[in-house]
Amino acid sequence: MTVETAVGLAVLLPLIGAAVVSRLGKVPNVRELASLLTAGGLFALVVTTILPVVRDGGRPRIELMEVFPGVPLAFEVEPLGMLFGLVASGLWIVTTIYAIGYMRGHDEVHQTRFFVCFALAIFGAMGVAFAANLFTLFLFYEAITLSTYPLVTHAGTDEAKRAGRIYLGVLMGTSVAFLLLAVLWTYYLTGTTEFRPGGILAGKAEGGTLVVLVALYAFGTGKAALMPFHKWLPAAMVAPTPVSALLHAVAVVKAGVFTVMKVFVYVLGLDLLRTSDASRWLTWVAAFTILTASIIALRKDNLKARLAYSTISQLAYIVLAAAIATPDSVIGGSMHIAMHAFGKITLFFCAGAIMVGAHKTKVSEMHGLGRRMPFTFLAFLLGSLSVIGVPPFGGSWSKWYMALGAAEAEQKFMIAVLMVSSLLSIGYLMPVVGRAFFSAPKPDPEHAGDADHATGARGIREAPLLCVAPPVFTALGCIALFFWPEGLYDLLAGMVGS
Amino acid sequence: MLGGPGLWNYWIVIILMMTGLYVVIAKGNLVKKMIGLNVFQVSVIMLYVCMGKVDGGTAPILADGFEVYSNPVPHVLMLTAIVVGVATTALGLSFVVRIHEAYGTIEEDEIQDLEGEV
Amino acid sequence: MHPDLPALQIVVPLLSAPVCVLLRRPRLAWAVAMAATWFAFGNSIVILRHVLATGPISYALGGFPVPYGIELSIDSLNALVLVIVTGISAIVLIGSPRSLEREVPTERHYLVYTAYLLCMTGLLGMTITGDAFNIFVFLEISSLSSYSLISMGRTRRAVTSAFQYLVMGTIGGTFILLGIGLLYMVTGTLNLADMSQRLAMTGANRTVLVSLAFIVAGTSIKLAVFPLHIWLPNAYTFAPAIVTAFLAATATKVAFYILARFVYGVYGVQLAFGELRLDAVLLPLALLAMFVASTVAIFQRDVKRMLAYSSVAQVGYMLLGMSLANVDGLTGGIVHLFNHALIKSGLFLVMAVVLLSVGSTRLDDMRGLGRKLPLTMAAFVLGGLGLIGVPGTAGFVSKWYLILGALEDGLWPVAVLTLLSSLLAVVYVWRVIEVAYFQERPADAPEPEPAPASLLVPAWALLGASVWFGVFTSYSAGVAREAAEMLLGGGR
Amino acid sequence: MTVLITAVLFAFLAASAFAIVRLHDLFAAVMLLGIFSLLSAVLFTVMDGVDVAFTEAAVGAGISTILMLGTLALTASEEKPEHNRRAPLALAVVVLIGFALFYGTLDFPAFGDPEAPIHQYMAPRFIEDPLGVPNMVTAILASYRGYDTWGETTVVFTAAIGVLLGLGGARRRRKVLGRDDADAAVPDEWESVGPEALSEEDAS
Repeated sequence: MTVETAVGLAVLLPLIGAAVVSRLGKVPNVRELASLLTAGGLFALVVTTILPVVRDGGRPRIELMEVFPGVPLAFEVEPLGMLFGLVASGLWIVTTIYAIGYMRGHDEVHQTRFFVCFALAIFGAMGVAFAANLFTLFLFYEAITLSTYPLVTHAGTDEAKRAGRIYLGVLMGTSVAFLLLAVLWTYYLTGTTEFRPGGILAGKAEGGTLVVLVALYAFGTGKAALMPFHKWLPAAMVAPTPVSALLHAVAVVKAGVFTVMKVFVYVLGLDLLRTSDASRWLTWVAAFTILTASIIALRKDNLKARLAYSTISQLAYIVLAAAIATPDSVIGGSMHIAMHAFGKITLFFCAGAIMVGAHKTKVSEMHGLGRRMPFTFLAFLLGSLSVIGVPPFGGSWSKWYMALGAAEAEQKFMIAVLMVSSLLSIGYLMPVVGRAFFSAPKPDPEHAGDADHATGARGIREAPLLCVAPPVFTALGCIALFFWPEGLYDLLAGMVGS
Repeated sequence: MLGGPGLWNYWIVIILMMTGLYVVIAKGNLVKKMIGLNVFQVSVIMLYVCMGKVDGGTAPILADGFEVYSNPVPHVLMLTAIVVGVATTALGLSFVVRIHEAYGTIEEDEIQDLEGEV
Repeated sequence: MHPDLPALQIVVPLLSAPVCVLLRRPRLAWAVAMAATWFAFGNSIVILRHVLATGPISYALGGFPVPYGIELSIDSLNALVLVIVTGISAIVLIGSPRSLEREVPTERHYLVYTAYLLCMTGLLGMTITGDAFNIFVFLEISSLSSYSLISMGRTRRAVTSAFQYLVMGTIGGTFILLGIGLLYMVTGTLNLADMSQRLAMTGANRTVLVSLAFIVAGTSIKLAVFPLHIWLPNAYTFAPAIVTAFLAATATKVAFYILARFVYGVYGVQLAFGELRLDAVLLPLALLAMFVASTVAIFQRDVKRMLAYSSVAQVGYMLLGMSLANVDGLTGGIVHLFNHALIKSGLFLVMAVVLLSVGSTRLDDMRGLGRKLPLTMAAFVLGGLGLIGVPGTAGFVSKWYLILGALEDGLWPVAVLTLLSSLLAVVYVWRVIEVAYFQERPADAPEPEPAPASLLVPAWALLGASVWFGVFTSYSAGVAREAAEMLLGGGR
Repeated sequence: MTVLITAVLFAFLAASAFAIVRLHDLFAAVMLLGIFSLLSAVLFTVMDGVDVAFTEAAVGAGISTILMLGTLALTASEEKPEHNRRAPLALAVVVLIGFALFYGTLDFPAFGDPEAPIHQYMAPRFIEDPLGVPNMVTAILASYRGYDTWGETTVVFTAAIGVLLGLGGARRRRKVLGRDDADAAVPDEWESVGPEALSEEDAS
C-alpha cells in the first residue's frame, strides 16, 4: 500500500467503521469490538505508514476529484495535520474503551447511534486533519458538527435539545456566516484554497482586508470557542461524558483550534501576519478569553461546567499562539493541541468516573471522595497538573514554547497573561483534588441510607475498570509527553521550516 | 399631442385592458373574475390587431386590385390566443362549479371565512 | 444523434397523452406515461451530450426557413433544463400509482397521467423552442394542465388553490404575451435569436423597457418571485403529493429559464443590466424572498407548506444569481435550478411517503417518525441538509458560486446576507428533525404504515443524486458554467 | 371615416367594460361580455383582421358566453354585495400598470404606419408567398406557424382533460370533500379511503 492510499484509507476507515457498527446494533459485544478494531486499525495505520513519511519531510497527497475550478477534494498530510490525526485517532481508542464502560455502566439508550456518530465524528476529524485545502477542511468541519449533534442531544430531554440547538446554532452559524465567507473570499482573492507553506494570501490581501479575514477565520471557527462564541461548549456538557471527552479533547474543539492554526500558518502566512500586524488585536481577544473563562471556571460548582470553561481558556492559548505568529509560538500552540488533549481528556474521564462511581457532579459534593476513588482522583491530579503546566507534565512544554514565542514577538503582556492564567487554573483545578483527598466526607442526607454510603468512605469503590483505566492511562501519557517531547517538536518544526 | 397623433387607439386599448384587470383583482366573485380575465385577454388581442393595421391596407386576403395588405402575422397569432383564452375560461369555470359544489358559494371572502385562511 | 430528436422530444410525450385517454386503464396509462417520460429523459440526455460536444442545435420545424417558421433551438442552457424536466418527471412518475390511489379516484388516474404528460410537454415545449410566441402557447399547455393537476388534491382547498393559481397564472401568461407583443412591435420578428440581433441594432427605448417589465413581471408570477408568490404555497400544499413533487422541480425552473432566456438571450446583458438596470429590481426582490419566505417557512405547521415557502426562498437564490450578471453568479443561479430541482422534488416525495403512511404532513403528526420510518426520515435529513447548503450536498455548490458572484461584483453585504439566510433554512429544517427524532410518538397515534418502496426509492434516488452532484459537479456546475458563459457572451 | 367608426366602437367597448365593473347581476355581466366580444369582433374587421373577427365572434362571444351562462346556471347568478376592501389596492395596481403601458406606447410606431418594423421586416415575405391560398392568415397558420396551431389544439385538449378530471363521471363522490375541517390536511374523506380501508384493498 502506498502512503497516498493510506492517507485516503485513514480518512475512510472511520466511515467504514460507522457503517459496520450501524449494522451490529443487535449484538452489542460484536459492535463494541468493531468500534475498537476500527479505532485500533486507524491508529496503527496512521502510526506505521503515514507518520514515518511525514516525519521525514514527505507530504503524501491524494486528490479525489475537482469540485470547483481549482478546488479539488484532496488530502495532504503535513506536520500539523499529522499531529492532529495522531491525537484524534489515538485518543479515539482510549475514548472507545471508556465509552463502553461508561455507556454500559450508565445503561444509556441508543448505544448503537452513539457509536456510529462517534465514528462519524472521527471521520470528520481525520478529514479536517488531512485536508489539503480550505474547501475539504470546511466540508469535514461541518461533518463533525453534524455528526456530533446527535451525541450532544443524546439524552433527548428538553435540556439536551436546548443544548443541541445552541450547539448547532453557534457552530453552524459561525461557520456558515464567517468561515465560509472567509474561505470564499480567500478563493476570490487568490484563485485557490490550497494550504501552502508560507500562506497563499501574501501580496493578495493587505490592510483592512487582511484584518477582516483574520477576524472571519478566528471567529468563524466557532469550534475554537473564542469569546463571544463560546456558549455552545458549556451548553454541550449535558451530553454523556465520553461525548464531552470527544468534544473537549479528541475531535471537536481540537478541530477548531487546529483550523485556526492551520489557516494562520498555511493560508494567511506567519510572515504576512507579523509584518502586517493584522492579528495584533486578536491576541487581546484571546487574552481576554483566557482570563475571563478562567475566572468563570473558578465560580462553577458543577465539575463538568468548570472543566468546560477551563477548555475555553486553554483553547484561547492556542489562538493566542497563532495570533502571535512567531515560529516558536506556533510550535507551542500546536503542541498544546496534543498536551491539552491528554490533560483534558483525563479530567473528563475522571469526572465521568466520579459520576458513574459516586453519582456526584458538583465540586462541593466531593469531600473525601478521593479516599474512595484513589485512582480516579490521582489521575485527576496528574491531568490537572499537566493542564496547569507544571513539570514534569507535557503541558509545561507547550506553555514554555508559547511564552518563548510571545517573548520573541516582544509581547510581554501576553507572557503575563499566560502566567496569571496558570495561577487561575491552579485555583480552579486544585480545590477539586484537595477537597477529595484532604477533607472529611460530609454526611449526605440524600444517600444516608443507601448501600454506597453504608460501606463508608473507607472502602475503595471505584467506577468500573473500563472507566478508570483510560484516565490513568492518559494521565501517564501526560508524563510521557514531558519526557519525550522531541518527536513532537521535530515533527512540528517541519511546519515552520526551522 | 404626446407621441404624435397615431397612438390614441392604443391608449383606449390600455384603458380596456386595465378595466379587465381591475375586475380580476378587485372583485371577489369568481365568475366576475373570469369575466374580467376575458376582458383583459380580448383587449390584449386588440393591441395585437392594432399593430397589424397598415394605413390604406385591406384584409390580408389576396385579391386583384389591392396592393397594400395589413400584416397577417398578428392575426395568425391572435387566432391562437383567442382559442387559448377560451380554453382557460372553460377550465376556470369548471373550477368555479367545483368550488360551488364544495363550499356552496362563489364569493372569495365567504370561502375564506369557511377556511379560516386560504 | 439522429437529426429529428429535438422534434421527438416534444412529439412523443404529446402524442402519448391522447393514447392514455384512449387506454383508460390506469395501469396501462401509467405504463404509456412511463415509456414516454423515460424516452424523453433518455432523449434529452442524448441531446445534452450532443450540444456539449458539438454546440447548439437549430431545428427548423416543417422545414420552413428560420426567422419565418418556428425554430427549435437548443444550447447548453436549455439542454440542461430539458434533462432536469424530463429526469424529474420520469423519476417522480415511478411512485405515482401508489401515491395517487390514496388521493384520486382510480377511474380518473388515466386523466391524471394525461395531464401529467401534457404538463411535461408544455414545459419541454417552452424550453426547447426558439420562438417567442411559441413559448406562450406551450406555457398555456403546461399551465392549464398544472391547474388541473393541482385541483385533484384530496381537500376542497385544492380547487380554490388551483383557481387562485389559474387567475394569477393567466395574468402572468397574458403579461408575457403583452411583452412579446411589444418586442415584436419593435423588432418585427418572433424568433428569439433574431429578436436579439435586431434589438441590439435598435437599442433601448421606452417600448423596449416596458416590454422587459412585462416579461419580467409575467415570468415572475410563474416563477413565484417574492411578492407574486402567493399562489405557490397553497398550490403546493393542497396538490396531490406527486404533483407537488413534479411541479416544484419543473414548473418554476422552466419559468426561471424563460426569464433567463429573455433577459440574457434576447435583451442581452448590456441592454437589460447596463441600460435598463434590471438588477436594481431583481436583487432586492431576491434578498427579500430569501429572508421573508424563509422566515415564514419557520412558522408553518404543515411540512409540505413549509417546503413550499422554502421553494419561494430558493427562487430568491436563483434570482440572485441572475441579477449578479457575472459568470460565477449566473452559474450559481443556473446550478441552483438544477440542484434545487433534485432536492425539492426528493423532499416532496418524502412527504408523499409520510402522507401515505401517517395520513398527514402536519408537523404534529410527524412526532417520533424518525424511529418509525427511519429510511424516510433519513432521506428528509439528507434533503434538509441540501436545502441548508451543507458542504458535500448540491446546495453548497450553488451557494459557493452565488457568493463568489456577489464578491466579484463587490457586493459583500449581499454575500453576507446570502450566508445568513441559509441559517434560516437550518431553523426550519431542524424543527422537523427535532420533532421527528426527539419527540415521542403520541400513544394514541396510529401505527404508521411501512413506507412503499416505489416512492422511497425515487426519493432516495433524487436525494442521493443531490449528494452526488455536491461533489461531482462537472455535469451540474460544469454545464451551468458553460451556459452562463454563453449567456454572458452576448446572446445565443 | 374609419377613424370615426373606430372611435364609436371604442366608446361602446369602454361603456360595456365599465358596466361590467359596476353590475352586480352576473347574468347581465355575462351578456355585456358577449357584447364586448362582438364589438371587438367588429373592431377587428375595421382593422382588417377578418379572421380574428370571425373567430372572436364565434369562439369568444359564442362559446365563452355559453360556458359562462352554464356556470351561472350551476352556481349563482348574483354577485353578492361585496366588501370592496381590495378596490383601492386594485385601482392602484391597475393605474400603475396602465401608466407603465402608456409610457411604453410613447415609442410605438404610429398606428397604421407602414414603415413600422413589423410591416417592414418579415411581413413582405409572408404576403408575397401565400403558398397558393388566397387567405394569407390561413396559409401562414397552416404552414409557417403550423406548429403553433398544433399547440393550440393541444391547449384545447388540455382544457378538456382538465374539465373532465374535475367534473367527470365520478363527480358526486367528491362532494364528500366539502366536509373537511378548517386547517385539515386530513379530510373526513380520509376515513373512508383511509389507511385501514386501503390495507384491506392491498390484502385482497
